[in-house]
Amino acid sequence: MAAEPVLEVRDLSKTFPSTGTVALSGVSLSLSAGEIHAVVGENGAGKSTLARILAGLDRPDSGRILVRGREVRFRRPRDAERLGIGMVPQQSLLAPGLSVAENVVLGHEPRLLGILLDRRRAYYETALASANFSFPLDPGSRISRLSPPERREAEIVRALARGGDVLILDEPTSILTESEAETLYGLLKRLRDAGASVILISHRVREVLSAADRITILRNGSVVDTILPAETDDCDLALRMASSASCFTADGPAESGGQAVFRFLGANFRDSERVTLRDLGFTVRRGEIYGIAALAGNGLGALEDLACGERICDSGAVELLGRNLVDWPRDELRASALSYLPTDRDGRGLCLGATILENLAARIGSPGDWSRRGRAARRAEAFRLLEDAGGRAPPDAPIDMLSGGNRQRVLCVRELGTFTPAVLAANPTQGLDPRAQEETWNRLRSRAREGAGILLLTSSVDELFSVADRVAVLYRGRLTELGIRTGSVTAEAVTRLLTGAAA
Amino acid sequence: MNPVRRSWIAAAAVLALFASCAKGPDDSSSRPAVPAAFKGVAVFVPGVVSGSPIYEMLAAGARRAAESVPGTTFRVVEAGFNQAEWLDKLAALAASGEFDLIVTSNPALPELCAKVAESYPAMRFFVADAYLPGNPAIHTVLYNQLEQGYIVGYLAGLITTSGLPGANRAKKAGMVIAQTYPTLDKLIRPGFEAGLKAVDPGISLEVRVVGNWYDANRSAELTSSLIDGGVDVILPIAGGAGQGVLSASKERGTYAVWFEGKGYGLAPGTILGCAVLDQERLVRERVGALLSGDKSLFGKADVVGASEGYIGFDPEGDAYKALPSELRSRFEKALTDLRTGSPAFRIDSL
Amino acid sequence: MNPMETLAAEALAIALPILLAALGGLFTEAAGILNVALEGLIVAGAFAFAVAAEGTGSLVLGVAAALACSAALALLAAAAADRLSANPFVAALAVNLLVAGAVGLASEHVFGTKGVVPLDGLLSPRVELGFLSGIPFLGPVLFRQRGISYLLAAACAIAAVAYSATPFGLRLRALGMKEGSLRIAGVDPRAVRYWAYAASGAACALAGIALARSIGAWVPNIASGRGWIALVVVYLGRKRPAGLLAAALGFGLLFALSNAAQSVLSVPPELVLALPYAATAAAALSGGARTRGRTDRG
Amino acid sequence: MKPGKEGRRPGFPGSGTALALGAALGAAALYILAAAEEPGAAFRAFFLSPFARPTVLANLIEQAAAPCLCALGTALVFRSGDFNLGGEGQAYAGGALSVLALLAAPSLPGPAGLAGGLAAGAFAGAFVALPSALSRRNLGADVLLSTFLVSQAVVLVLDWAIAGPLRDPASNLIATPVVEAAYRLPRLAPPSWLSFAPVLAAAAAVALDRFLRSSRRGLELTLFGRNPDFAVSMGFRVRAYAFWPLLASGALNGLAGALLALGANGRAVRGMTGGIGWNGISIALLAGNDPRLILPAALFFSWLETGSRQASILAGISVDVGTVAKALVLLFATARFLGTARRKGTA
Repeated sequence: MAAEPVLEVRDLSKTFPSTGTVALSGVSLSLSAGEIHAVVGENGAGKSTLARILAGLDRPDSGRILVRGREVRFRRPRDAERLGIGMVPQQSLLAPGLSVAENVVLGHEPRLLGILLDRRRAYYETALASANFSFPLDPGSRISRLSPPERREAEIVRALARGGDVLILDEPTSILTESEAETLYGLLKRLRDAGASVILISHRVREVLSAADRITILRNGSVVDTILPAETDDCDLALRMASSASCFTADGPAESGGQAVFRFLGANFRDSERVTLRDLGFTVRRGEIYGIAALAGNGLGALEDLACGERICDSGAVELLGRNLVDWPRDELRASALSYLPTDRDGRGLCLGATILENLAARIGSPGDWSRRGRAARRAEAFRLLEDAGGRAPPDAPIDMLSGGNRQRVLCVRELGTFTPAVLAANPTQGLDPRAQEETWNRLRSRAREGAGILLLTSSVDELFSVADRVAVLYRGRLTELGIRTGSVTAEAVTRLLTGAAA
Repeated sequence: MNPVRRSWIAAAAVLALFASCAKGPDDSSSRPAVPAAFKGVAVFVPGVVSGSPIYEMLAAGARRAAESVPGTTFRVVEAGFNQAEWLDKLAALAASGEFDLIVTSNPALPELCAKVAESYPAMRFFVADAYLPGNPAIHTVLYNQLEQGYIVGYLAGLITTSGLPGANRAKKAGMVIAQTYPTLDKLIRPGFEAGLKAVDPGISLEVRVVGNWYDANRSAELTSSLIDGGVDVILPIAGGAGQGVLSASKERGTYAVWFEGKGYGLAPGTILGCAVLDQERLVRERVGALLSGDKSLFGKADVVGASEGYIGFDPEGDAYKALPSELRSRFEKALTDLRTGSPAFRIDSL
Repeated sequence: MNPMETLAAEALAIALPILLAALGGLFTEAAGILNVALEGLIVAGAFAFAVAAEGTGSLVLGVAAALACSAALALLAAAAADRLSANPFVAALAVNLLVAGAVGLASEHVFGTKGVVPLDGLLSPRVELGFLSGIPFLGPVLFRQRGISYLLAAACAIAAVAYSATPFGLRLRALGMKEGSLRIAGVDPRAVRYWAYAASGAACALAGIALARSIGAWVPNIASGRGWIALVVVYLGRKRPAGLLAAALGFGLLFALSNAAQSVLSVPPELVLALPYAATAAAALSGGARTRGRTDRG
Repeated sequence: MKPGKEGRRPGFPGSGTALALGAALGAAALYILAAAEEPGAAFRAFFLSPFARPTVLANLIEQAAAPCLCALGTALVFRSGDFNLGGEGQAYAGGALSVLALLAAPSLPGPAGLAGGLAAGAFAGAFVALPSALSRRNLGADVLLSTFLVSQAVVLVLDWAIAGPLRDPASNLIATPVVEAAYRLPRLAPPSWLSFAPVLAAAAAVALDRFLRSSRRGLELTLFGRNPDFAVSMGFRVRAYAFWPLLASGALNGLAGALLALGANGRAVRGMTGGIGWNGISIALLAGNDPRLILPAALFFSWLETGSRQASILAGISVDVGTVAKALVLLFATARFLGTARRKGTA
């Protein structure tokens, strides 16, 4: 690459003070004119933070950003925009009720007579921008009527409409189907051919290999390497991304012949995020931990919703302990049959604003009891649970005061403190420190030994191999069962499946 | 530590503090049943004083009477238009212990006064514009509003049948009222109608209801629709909403007759005549008598009217003076006849 | 004018102030906040106008004072919500109560009365618009209105255009639909929200002025529920200016009919007033107001 | 904005309450200083005279009872994550039906009649709240809007009914006939209006507090209000929690209306509720929706009202001062200041 880089970052570091997480440490990267530069990494590798810094939405703690050789500082998104850098965020930020053109010109509206919105010019500008990239986009159509790839197009047009030539895309295909993703990559190539430069953030190895000109691999906030697609293949790339490249070859237990706890019978489900679960069929039995791994955007959330009974599948069935999940009374289900550690801890697992005790007491005690004695008994039980967990926080403090790890501890205490035959654990250790992680895993293991059937949904291969007895992988809504975790199932195989490296 | 408990303690402390500054119990109920004279006079206004001539006269009359007896506490208290709050406020006035004579004016008040009197036997009440005989704590005087209605009705009848520029051929007069209430239904409206018929039995009366005492825009719309229907003279009895009648009439060049005091100035050229109550004189006389120790009035309910001079007509308006002299002389003759008892309006009960 | 024309003309005159206040409500509604202070803002505007116009003898100063007063009150609610995290809904309710109390106090001190204050010469006269008023039906209905009604109609048009055809309106709507779309476009959503409140106050002030000028007087409680009806109009109009126009005209016609109906059959005015609430309540109850469907599962 | 969804609210807890109280009292004091002829006397009248006479104090306490019940209802619905803005109509309906029931009823022993009247009032309030509760539970419809609209319609219909078919033709007040004296609230300390209503309100406050803090259902309700997703995932009976609190709130408002009607007036007077629903909301907000603080807050409101009335009787200060003070309480009651204001700006 002889040309001067359009955009370059040197030694970028960022730590989030609230959680102490190191998101980026010493990241350097350069983007040449007219290239698609992919940044790949696992969840939590720091990709999105990098994107936000480049778009002016976050500020780095240290390091430099150079645009066309000149050092710059972004204070707000507009600063980046002025230098021709536009961003397409992972979550769509288009106003759904407005037209494409209106979204594109928002904040920079062309005016008529100084006060009116010049619709014709807005339309014209938008049409011109999309024609530049040969996008077949109608500026007049309303966002809510567009298909997901068309929305992505609209966001790209918005990002580059004001003469921008550097585009940052954060996981642009997470809500697209495979063929829609291909369409999008076609668009990106056209963009590149029109002279724009693209930073593409993704964890989908195959897609990246076919679309990118160069690839930078991030792992735990640091750059592992920057390579050309020709220098690697999908398996190699997937392994280099993985934070734990070692193979797990621990002996797995024999398949338990116990009673079926969770049972998916050809379940199909199309959720609002447009991930479609297709023909899921598997059984989780008593005494085992069944792990399903998937990266974001592959339907793990939808699977979680189905397994906890929050949603009902479109066809097929989900059974819990031999009874269709739909037929379970919800209170009975959660009181005596199912323990549930949701991915969305703060939204679904805990009640922020309530105290630690109240969160613990949410599963304790009988409804009819109004007496002070009943209340005292519930308090005592909650105290016991808290002490068991070695909690030292004041029980009457709002749960909001606790750190993420301690909140998860409270959740674990509540859900795993008493035995239930079924356990659903979705990303139970995400964001936890190793000690807390190990603690949670031990709880899951001991529940399984006691005879519970545990369904573990995770986006971490590490976790999958640390606790699951049987493993499976979900990619774009399809489940591949790998069977018992033994020497024959390696982390490599799983990672390849996860990233779509192997079909 | 506990914020709830702390605030309870604080509240208790404040209460105790206030209680300790407070005077000991000296409720009015513990005083002799019938006072020789009154130490405090309160005027209870079921509405607001300013802008309401009848209450302005009430306050002024009572003030003058009270001033004539040195040492009397005097206060005017406005209770607002929500009649649901009147009882509470009247009782609060009695409970304050500062007053022993309450002067007020409104047909609905005697029943409220009677209720308050049950709890505060020492309190005495004078209610003008109301009728309740037989309660030893209350003296009421009712205006013969049949006569008052008749006066404006007669003038309105003369106007609608006249050749005034704003009068049309249709023999129609109108009323715009806030809402119906007994005095209106039983006295004012029949009186007004009688006045109209006395001029010409062919005159018809159209009535519109605003629904409240303040929506002047709505009363203007109603007035407009009356005028479209051929009405050329309107009597508004609608409080603040009456302003809408005046605006609309003025705009359309039609006329209004006025019932609430000397109102020519509110809409010069539109208001052609004002029937007046001499409420100030009545209140001054009666309250004066009560203050000077006349206990015989309590329990009595009087009816006063044109012959005593409490109901009359205000001729001091340019618009009235500009009326054709033939019309005026007919009207003034009817006025004189009324004072001498022709026609005679009798009120047996309300 | 035949009765039909009279009825239509009256319906229009009744509808216009309600429509303008509703458009004011639309500004905040579009930005995501239902402004329940419309009633109070109308009263405040009318009162400020009465005080300033009567005191200075200048219509322009009167209008300026009304705009400033209502906009300031609306901004007070906005600031309480934004700066102090007060519940925006409750803050707006507080503004209504504040106006009710403060106008009473101020009226007593300024005018010496809590009652009616005739504003001499401020009655807006009827203006016939030349040959236009001669057009059959439309002429008498549209072009023989009060001067203030034409101004109101113009203000409504401006407000509708501001909502649907200006950058400001675009940002408002984007704010209500997705706040992030403004952020990524480099626009401060908070500033847009404040402007929405201010615009809503200004629209209500004009509606209040119109009410005062169409009777040429300040009357306590001059809005008499029109602000609440405007709120209902915002809701029924489904956030589209054309929808608001239809709903406001519908109410105008309803009230005009009820006025006219008093001559033939006595329809109690309270029941007529209850109709819009009942109709809107029916719509809200049947799930039309399904803004947060979250308890309908599980 | 959903009341319960604010989650982490920054700022010092209780700072809004302090600000609200300070602003209200400060404004009243300022006005008195500026407008009163004798500020000293006016101050005494406004701030102290409510406590100077047992009768006035007793009336103050009696007056706090009905708004206290309304506030308890508001707090209950608030705990379940929503706003009941229909207090006005629910209380009005409660007052009207309690009177109608007692006028129609055959002669009963006094206490039974009174109990029946109060029950009828509670029933009427709940009945007015029923459509909103049903549509919240079944359709997820907006409670804030529907309660308000239904209430407005009910108020207007009752205004008409009391002035029309239900009116006592013998009275010059626009009101229903008076119920038999035996059915009315017994007066414990004449000449004041003091009855057992404050005791009833206090009992309701204790019961609500007990329910919310000591019962399993109360805890579930609170957690549901704060985070419905959590409640669903915990398997709570969310349909019940979306329904019953609103109905109970309607009943409490109806009961408050019945207490008003069967108290001093003994009849339903047009406009009898006089903003009690809004007062209830202000009180609940001022008390931070904590049943233990609602009775003191109701007493505070009653004091403001009595104080402004006393100031008008004893010192000629306009009663509107009380209204302004209440408005300021409402304006700041939900505020949290001295913290970075971060919240979603949706109504």
